[in-house]
Amino acid sequence: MVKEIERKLPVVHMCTIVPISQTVGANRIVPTIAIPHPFGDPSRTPEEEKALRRKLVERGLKALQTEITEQTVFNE
Amino acid sequence: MLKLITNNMNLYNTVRNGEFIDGSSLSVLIRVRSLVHLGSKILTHPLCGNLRPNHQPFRSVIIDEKSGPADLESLSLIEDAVRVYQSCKLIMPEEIDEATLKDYAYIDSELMKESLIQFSLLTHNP
Amino acid sequence: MKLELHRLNVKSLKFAEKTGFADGVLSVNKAELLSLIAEDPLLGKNLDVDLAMPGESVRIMPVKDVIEPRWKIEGKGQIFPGLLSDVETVGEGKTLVLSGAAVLTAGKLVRFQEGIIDMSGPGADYTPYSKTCNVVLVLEPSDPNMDKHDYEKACRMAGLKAAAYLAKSCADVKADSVEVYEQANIREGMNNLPGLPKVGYLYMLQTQGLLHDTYLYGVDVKKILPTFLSPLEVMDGAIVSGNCVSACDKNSTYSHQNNPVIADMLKRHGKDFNFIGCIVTNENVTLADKRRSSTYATKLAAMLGLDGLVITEEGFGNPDADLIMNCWKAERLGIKTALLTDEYAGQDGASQSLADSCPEGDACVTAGNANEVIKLPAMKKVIGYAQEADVIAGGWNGSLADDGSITVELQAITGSTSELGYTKLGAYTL
Amino acid sequence: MSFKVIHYINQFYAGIGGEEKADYQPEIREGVVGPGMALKGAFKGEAEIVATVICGDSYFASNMDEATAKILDMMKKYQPDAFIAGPAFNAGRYGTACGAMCAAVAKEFNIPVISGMYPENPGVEMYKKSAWIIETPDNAVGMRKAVPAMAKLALKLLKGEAIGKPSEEGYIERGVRKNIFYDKLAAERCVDMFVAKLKGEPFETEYKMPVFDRVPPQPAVKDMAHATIALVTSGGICPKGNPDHIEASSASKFGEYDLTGVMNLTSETHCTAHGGYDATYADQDADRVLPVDVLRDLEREGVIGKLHNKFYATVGNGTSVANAKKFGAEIVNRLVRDGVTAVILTST
Repeated sequence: MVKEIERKLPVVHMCTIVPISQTVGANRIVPTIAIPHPFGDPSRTPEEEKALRRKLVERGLKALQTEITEQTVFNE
Repeated sequence: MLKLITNNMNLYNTVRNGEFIDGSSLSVLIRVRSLVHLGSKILTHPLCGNLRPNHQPFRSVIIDEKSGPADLESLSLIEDAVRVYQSCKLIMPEEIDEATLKDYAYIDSELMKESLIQFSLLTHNP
Repeated sequence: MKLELHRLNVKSLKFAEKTGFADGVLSVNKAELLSLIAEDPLLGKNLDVDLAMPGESVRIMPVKDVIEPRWKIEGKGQIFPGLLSDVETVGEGKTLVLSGAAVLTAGKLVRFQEGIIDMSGPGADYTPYSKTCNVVLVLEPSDPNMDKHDYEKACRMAGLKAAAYLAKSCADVKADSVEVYEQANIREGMNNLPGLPKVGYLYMLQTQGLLHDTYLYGVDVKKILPTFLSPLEVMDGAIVSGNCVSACDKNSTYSHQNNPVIADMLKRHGKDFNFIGCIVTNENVTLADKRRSSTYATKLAAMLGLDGLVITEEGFGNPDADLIMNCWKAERLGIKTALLTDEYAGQDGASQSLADSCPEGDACVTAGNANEVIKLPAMKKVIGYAQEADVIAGGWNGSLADDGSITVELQAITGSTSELGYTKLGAYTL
Repeated sequence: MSFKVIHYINQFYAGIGGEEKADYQPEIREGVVGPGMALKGAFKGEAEIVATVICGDSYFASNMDEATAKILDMMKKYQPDAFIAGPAFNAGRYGTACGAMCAAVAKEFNIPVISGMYPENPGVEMYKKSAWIIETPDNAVGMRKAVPAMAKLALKLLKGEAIGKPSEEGYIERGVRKNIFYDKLAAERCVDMFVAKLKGEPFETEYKMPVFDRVPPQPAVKDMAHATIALVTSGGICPKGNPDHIEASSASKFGEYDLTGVMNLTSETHCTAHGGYDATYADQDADRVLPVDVLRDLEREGVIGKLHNKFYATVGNGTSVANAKKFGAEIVNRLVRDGVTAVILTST
């Protein structure tokens, strides 16, 4: 799916299992927290959780604003 | 923490730390998958035994239960195992007679025994 | 190392007063053979020996193992070392082979895991053992509640004893043909044939636990680290099956003794490559074991400086993981691989064939889809227990029809998708 | 006696009309209609078209279950030995109808079913496992080549002859494994392949392991403050109750959902349809999979121009590569149409 989107629009793939994303051919990849809750952590307070989520989304936006030539994983 | 996830009551009764799943082999695999998604590692192959899923009503998997990032190898193994099981739904037998069921439970216990000993999970012989 | 195989070509079987061989006929003294196997206190009273010839309307089931009768007539050690004889190294001297004959062990064990052999009809095309003259041992335990390992061992030993007994009884007959095999030691082997790639055979054996085991010199292969072996040792029965797994792709002892990959590699040794030897490895249950064995086996190959490996799998499911690990680990060490496996693509052929894969596995031969369904018409005679069709792997409730026909997956037919490549079956994508 | 074949065509090939007649209801006529003539010729008397089913493409698409049942019922009295649909070339709805009918007929009558399509016809991905689909060019100019190939394959199937590889017979690879006896032992074939690989000579593997291709990255977003960002997920997030009935695994569709006025996903409003992970966390708060709340904040703060007012969701679990591709292509077309700048795709 990510590849078909990338044919026409810039896309950042935000997912937990980076190697799978790499195999399916995503170019901009941001690792997330855990499979059942990629953008959250139920062990934290709702406020902490949202802050965490915001950090990840900002990282995703940064990835979209970064010129790349090959598959890149944005860890920070 | 090492733990056996199983739907084989015989085996469950012989281990130090286990979780009994009152359900099918697939339910065992799905429970293991949920735990892997949260960071647990699989220590024994979820498809052990050389039978097609429809001939394996019992499933037992030893995991190292923990939380954190998912272990890739465990993940790929468990996802593949679940996929294999789901692809075989059609030929799952509906009922199995007692004697055969006993054989199945026995084989499952046998396959796990060595590993359970290796991981010091066994309290007595199954 | 030099081994001569002295072949007697068995074309027919009969019961007679004396066990021996003449004019293509193997005569069997039933009482003597029965009393030999009945020595084992683990086996019951109702043992039987029956004969089945190619083309006969005979079905044999459930079949546990197939063994070729062999006996060492000269040289160190004796066949099936570590099990039937002492652990002396084998693979040298002269070994008598009753070519075209086989010993079959039949009987209920772990019932759903044993196979069917039809001597004629459509099922016969799928099993190599419809072409052999079969001496069938019908076995039962002395105690119905006996521990299954003990009974498995008793069945295994009965088959080996019978095979050795038959060949030994013909030891004084002059061979119809003699084949000579020579294997250089590693130092010479490495220097021989400069310019040809050095290759090996990575021989994977089913070892997932008791009743899913294979023995090397009598040692449970589960417990070994991958090790190096001469192909000639394999011919003398260094590897013995103790498997009760799906019949289609368990490697029978017979197929080890006659391993067709080894046979073909020996044939092409000196022409297409320099065949250095076999690396035996296991297929264990724990992931740590899988990682260890695949790393170790491929390390051995790299230490030997091999350029290529033929890798054969045994079984389905988690052994696919071992196969794939062996493949990519070898390839990443610069060792080219070709894989031999079989497929479980579902009855409709539409499911994924293997439980695992890697892009390095670009040279893969398959022995067919074990889930394809076949209808086996009724046979005039059944040796063993026909009602087992319903519980055999590859069968299902209702497999056995009232007219005696059986509808099963190929899985249930002994050796039908042999991953040693002992059949001509394969599969392609429609 | 020759074999009895039923032929399926749409309203256009039946000469009834074009798009304006696409709601034409199913009908069966004795004998040959339209392209059936060419088919008849290609059978050379070995098979006979006993009846032709005609159905409008739109009618079929919007009344699939009903149309299928009706057509199957109409076919019964002819007791056909084979069913041929199309060829549909690159006509999407026609191809889908041909494929769906083939699948239904195969199930109901257990007879050979054959169609003909251009490889990119969506009917191919959907039905290639259920039907034999001869590869055709993308328009009716290819009729002359397609029809004889379809007839030839149909006759082979009717006579129970062995079917060769896709390249030999001209059909689109179905992805179905079929056993075959070769001339050589598998062991010998393996050593042959091994030698070829060692020598660097060409060889053809008997089992292809999955491989993946690549797409070059798109240029970066220059002006985030004015960009429209869309959310897409394979994590199965959907309005509570899963109104589109997206499957928990092996999804056959995706959903398009409105985000107008939605500031935050809650357990009251959204859940996951995904069956591939423990749904507890996503059902409690779907922002954990699809971060709408944060994107709304960023929108308000002017970090991004705006959040696109629709999001797209499907279930990644077990979904075929073909379907995933199809969903991706369809979604991105809609996003481009709606003026979206860039996409955040979330997966579990």
